[in-house]
Amino acid sequence: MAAVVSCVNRLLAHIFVLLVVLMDVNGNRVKHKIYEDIQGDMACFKRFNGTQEIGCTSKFSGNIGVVHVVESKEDLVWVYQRGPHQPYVLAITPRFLTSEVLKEAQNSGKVSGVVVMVEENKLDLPGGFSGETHCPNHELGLYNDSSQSEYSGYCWKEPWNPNGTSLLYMSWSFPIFLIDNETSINNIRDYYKTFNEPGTDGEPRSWPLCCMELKSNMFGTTNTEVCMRRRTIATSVFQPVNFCDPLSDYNIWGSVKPMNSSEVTPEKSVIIVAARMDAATMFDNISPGANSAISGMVTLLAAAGALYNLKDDIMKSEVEKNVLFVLYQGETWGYIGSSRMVWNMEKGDFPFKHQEDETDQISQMNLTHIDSFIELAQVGQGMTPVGSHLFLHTDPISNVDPEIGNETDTLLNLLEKYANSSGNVKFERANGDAPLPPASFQSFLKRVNISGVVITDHRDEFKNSYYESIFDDYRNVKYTSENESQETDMYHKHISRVAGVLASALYTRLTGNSKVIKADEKLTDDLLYCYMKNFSCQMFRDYGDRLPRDLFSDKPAKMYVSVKGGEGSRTTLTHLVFAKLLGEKVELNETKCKTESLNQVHQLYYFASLNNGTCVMSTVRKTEAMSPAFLIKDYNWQSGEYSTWTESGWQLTKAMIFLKPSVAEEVGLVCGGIASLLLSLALVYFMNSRADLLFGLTTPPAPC
Amino acid sequence: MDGHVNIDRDDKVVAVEDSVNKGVKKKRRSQNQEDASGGQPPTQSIQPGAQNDGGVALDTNAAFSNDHVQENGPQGVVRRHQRGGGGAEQEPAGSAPPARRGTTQETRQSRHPPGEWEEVEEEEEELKYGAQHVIKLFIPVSLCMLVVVATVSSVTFYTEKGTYLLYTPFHEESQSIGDKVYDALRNALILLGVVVALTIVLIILYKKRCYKIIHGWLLMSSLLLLFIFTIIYMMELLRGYNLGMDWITVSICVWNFGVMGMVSIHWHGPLRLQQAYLIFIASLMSLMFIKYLPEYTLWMVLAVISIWDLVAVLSPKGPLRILVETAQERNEPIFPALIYSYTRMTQMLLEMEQWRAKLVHREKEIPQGGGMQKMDMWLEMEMLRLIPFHKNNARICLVNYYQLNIQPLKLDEITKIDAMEKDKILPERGVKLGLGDFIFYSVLVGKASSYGDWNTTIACFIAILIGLCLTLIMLAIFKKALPALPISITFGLIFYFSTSLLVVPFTEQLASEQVYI
Amino acid sequence: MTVAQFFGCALIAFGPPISMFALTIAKDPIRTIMLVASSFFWLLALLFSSILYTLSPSYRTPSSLELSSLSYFRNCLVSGLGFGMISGAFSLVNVLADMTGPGTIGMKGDPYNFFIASAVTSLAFIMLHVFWGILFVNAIHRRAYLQLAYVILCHMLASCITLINPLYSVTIPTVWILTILSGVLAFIVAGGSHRTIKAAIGGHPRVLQVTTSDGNTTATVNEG
Amino acid sequence: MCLAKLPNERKLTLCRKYYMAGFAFLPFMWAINAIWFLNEAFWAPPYPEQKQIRRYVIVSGVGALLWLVGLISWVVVFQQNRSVWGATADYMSFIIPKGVP
Repeated sequence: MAAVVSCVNRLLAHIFVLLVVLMDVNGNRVKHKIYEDIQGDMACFKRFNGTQEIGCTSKFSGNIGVVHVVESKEDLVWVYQRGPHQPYVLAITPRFLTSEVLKEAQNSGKVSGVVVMVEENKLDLPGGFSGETHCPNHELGLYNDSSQSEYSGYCWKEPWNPNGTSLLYMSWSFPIFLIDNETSINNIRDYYKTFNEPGTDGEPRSWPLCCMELKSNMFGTTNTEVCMRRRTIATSVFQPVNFCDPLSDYNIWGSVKPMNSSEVTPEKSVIIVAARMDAATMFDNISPGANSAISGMVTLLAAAGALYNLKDDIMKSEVEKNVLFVLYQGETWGYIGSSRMVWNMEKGDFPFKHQEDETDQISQMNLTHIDSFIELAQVGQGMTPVGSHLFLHTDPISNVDPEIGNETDTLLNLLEKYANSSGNVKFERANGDAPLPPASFQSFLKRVNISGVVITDHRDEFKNSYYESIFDDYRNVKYTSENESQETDMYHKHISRVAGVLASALYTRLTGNSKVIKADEKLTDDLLYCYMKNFSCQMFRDYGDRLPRDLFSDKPAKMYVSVKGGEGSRTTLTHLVFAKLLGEKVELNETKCKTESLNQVHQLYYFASLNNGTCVMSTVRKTEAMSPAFLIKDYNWQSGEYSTWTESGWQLTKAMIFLKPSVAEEVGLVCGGIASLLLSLALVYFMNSRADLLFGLTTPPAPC
Repeated sequence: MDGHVNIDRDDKVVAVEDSVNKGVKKKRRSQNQEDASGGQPPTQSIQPGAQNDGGVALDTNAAFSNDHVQENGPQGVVRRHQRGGGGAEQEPAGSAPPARRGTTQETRQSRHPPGEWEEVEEEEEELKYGAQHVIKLFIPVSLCMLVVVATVSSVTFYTEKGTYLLYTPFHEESQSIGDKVYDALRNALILLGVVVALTIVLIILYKKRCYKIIHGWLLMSSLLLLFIFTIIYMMELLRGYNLGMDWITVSICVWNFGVMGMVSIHWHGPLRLQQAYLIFIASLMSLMFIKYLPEYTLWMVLAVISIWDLVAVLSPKGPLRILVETAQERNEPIFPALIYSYTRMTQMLLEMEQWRAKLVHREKEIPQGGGMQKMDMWLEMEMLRLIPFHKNNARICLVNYYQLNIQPLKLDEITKIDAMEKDKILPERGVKLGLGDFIFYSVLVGKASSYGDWNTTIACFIAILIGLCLTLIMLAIFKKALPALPISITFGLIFYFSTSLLVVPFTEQLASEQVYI
Repeated sequence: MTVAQFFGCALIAFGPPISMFALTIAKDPIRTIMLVASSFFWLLALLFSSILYTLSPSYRTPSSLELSSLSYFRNCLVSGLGFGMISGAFSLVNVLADMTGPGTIGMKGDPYNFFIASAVTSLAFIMLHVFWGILFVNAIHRRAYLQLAYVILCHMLASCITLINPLYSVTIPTVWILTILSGVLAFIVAGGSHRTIKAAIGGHPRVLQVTTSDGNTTATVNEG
Repeated sequence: MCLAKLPNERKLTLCRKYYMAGFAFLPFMWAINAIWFLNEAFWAPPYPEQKQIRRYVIVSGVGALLWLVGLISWVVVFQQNRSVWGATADYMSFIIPKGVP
């Protein structure tokens, strides 16, 4: 026997070699030969507010469609008019990511999904594209239609965001995936070419065609009221299903002077310097918000750092003023962070309820303590060849009050003074008869009349033509650094200049004497780089050395305000950086460097990898930024008083590409199977029943 | 599932008498004919047995051995003699069973096989007889496994981890295999401790004759299983397919399902239905295990339990032994309901009642000399004809009963109170496979299938069936109580690991290259 | 939905063996047990050979597996079927499981008819196993070593020819020719001939006879 | 258990008990009763109790059917109007399907 084996083997030796070469060693399951996974982590998902649902969802089992790559209008036409193999999954380039195209797709009923292929290298940007409406946050703003102010209609006449497509606020019946992974995109293109691409004369190909399954089934439906109710029911009955969760994160804020509850805070003593720290897109896992969020945020951080370097003379000055630096969260979705702060101040438990027993605790603060309000909105595109050119917006309504008007004036003058003195910064007053652009300041003005200014890079309409879109990234603000601190880059210089001016103005307000302050350019550049290009930059890894490694991706920071327990990595890191900038080093070792409670005036932070172990004492802390709507008992969801935005929950989002056979083939196969079964049944039955005759009784096989 | 078709209940006794009186050969013939009738339906009385029993009462002696008498013990023999006497007298009083016996005897005469084939044929007939019972065990076991595997591979709930049993405090979080195994071992030992404790409690209860407690307990547990676990199962099924359902419908369905289950298990119901319920319960139970035991712990538990099983049954002072002894000296069945199907039991009871009725109203016919105790003798021997007593089977039951008892939740223990109260003297008979065995077999196969590789699943399935086969064969050879788990589970484990580690890479390579062997 | 493919292939591959099982084996417990037992032994053999495979990942294993498993024990029709079914299952069941998804094979350059081909081939092999079973037993108890050699060679040829898959145009015909050949041989060995076929088509069934033939098989089992 | 071996009066009592029990919202019990005693009621050799048994069987069969129809129609109605009924439907739900209004 062995001989035979060996000879056979020798015989087939070369075939073996051939096969061993041919056969793929990994994943032998036939599955892997059938399906090819496509990047599926950037799906468009559903959000809800009191009245509507927005975003996309797939069916429970996913949507399947024949892949059709759309390079030009003709391809779309082909799909709608000639394409016989519906439904289709359109693979479009960003140029086609417009509400018209999507609407047409939805109405045609021939489209079961859309894939947006964003290629880094050959990126064809649409002229202007913003997912937002023409008037971002109009409904929850100060000048909303229900308000009696004469400015309520202003935005509709002169939209702040003319590029707004409101794509973000539309609801689609099919899933939309964003793909920026090279290999995935190439796969799609290649398989499309090999199997699906129509002939020259638009002749459709025949089965088997390459299809795509997009799976992003959203749990929630209808609106916040419904999905929150269902969530509570599900939780009360059996294990919870997260039909939807309220958008929530944390406001991060700190004061230059410590606010101790032991000494009373005088009225109108606190200058709030605010910026918002969140942006949004319709897709998961991508929300760069370079201009809409990061520009203002970094300016604020830089200004805070610059100002705090002079804390000694600030502390010893007699002027009873204080500066509160605040980074607001979730402003994109109806001023969540600012409205929450205002709500708490009104209830008198901002930052925390007053504890009787504790001696060392931060003092209460309410609206009357606010002196004035300086907000840094989008300042990224105020860069001119010679320097920086920004605009100061004020609220015409509150300025009617002469006292407020004067305060505002002085504030503006101060800012302009330092702008001029700095030489290459120009602060220009925006049209005094125009309302404020979208800004957190509005949440305060809804409740209280205070002087304030919103600093932006635009006079009338946004300079930022990609407001709240995936293209609002470093390119949009012309940021050029390839790694930390490059001198050639102009953008970080611009930001630092603005920060410097702001810092000087604040210094004057705090101390009464004037001084020109320069912000640390290295710092701004690092921050900009970390936020806009590489979240796992050296600076962040140093500050966040205690955070789990997987929080750091080498992509831009995701600026989307997520839900509780969502991705809060950028919040945490911003918090730490902020604390370091607005804090002083104290000599405590790691074990000592801990804070008992959030109420304490000073919080302690330990940075193990900053010059081998630094303990920082700072007033910076975070308070929850979740819309009051979810805290007020039986709040009326339709009353557009507070933001009611929630995010749907989902299991997973995945996309894969595969080949689908023709129906005829399948039917044939089944018939064949049945035939084989029946035939064999008949045959065996026959042989059984006639066994005696078939196997003649002559030789009954003797037992072995 | 006592595979005891009524006819061989009669014939076996007849057989016994024969063997007592006339010796082996005739008795063997009796068996031939008993399966001749067992083999082919026509005989009305065989019908229920033939189709009913999903599983088997493998009547060991009848199946594989030729000597009944020795291990029937003196008392048995004595009774037989009485019976022989009594039977002879009472034959004319044409009550149903004697008549039946008569007919069977006739058939036996008529079907006397031709001379020289006799040996071979008897051989194979015996074999066949045993094989039948083995198959009758295969079917329900496979069904139970099928339910589990289907559920596991279609509903994710039972495979995703997170919540664990109270009995397994160590959750195998760490990455290193070593720690996991260590955790698993500790979990398994804890579980084993619980099992031992419960067994001892049960022994005590049993010794103290607190049947009420035991049965109340069993009733409770079956209630829990039938209602709550069914609800959970239903919920997960619906959730798996994302189907909405309202409370009204659900409550009606569950109420009906549960009550019907209780009725058919604890009271009278169609045998098929009852078997279906028992299978369902077993699979629910094993699904719970698959869900709530950490991965390595599950394998470890399987191993530990089957070892412990071995010890407890075979060691001279094993808890089972004690239970068996008491059961035997009391000469009473051990919670018949713990067994896959004990409906025969109820049926016997009914027959017993018939007998009693008959006897009572036939009292006058009984020769005056005896009076009451004569009547008792009558009753007793009638019973004996009805259900000859086999130590083995009683013990097997015990083994399986014990198997059942190891469930931490003790949910699969179903019993029949009136069965106990009506007749203490009713002995259990036939090899019964405990629900416990069902559960553990299904756990193994279900767990294997939860990794989505069907080769492994099939391998485990076959390995377990073979193990079962071997167990039964050994039962026939050694004629002593044998634990039903060890062989099967060992095979199962061996084949699970070997297949998933060695075979699957190979076969998948072959399959994807389309190479056939 | 390619569940259709799943059912199609499953029926093609396992239809005949299932019908054989249902009609000839299911009603006889002993044979059923034999079926399981034989598949168990096949598993053992497979285990053994996959150990070889893991030791040396070349294609020597299939044939060596065959020898080993053949040398393990005597087979008969039933056990042959057992062999066939389990081997068929092992070669096909995972492929079938993968078929149930929405897609079919062929996107990455594999042949489109991969599924159908494997279904047909595994059917052929199941049948081959059955026939080999019969032939082998006869060969053993008739001391007909030519038959023995044929079985082994045939098996090796069949197994080795599949190595050149996916050249279906070559492999499938060859395998099926072998199948038919062995089938005819087995039929003849079992005592059939064109004469008997004629008779059978003309004649009337006599069930009683079947039982005796059963008896023989079982007797065989008894000793084997 | 095997009905054939039961004495007739026992059959009758059993059948009656099942029938009675059915009234406790146990249509399933009726169904079982109907199927189980079907043979006894119609095809078994006649005996005195058979008439009653037959009646019970018929009634419980019909009852079971009615229940079935009722239940199915209720389920259909509920599924149709779940989104319309809003909160009430949600509170009535044992499982609320994901992603369905």
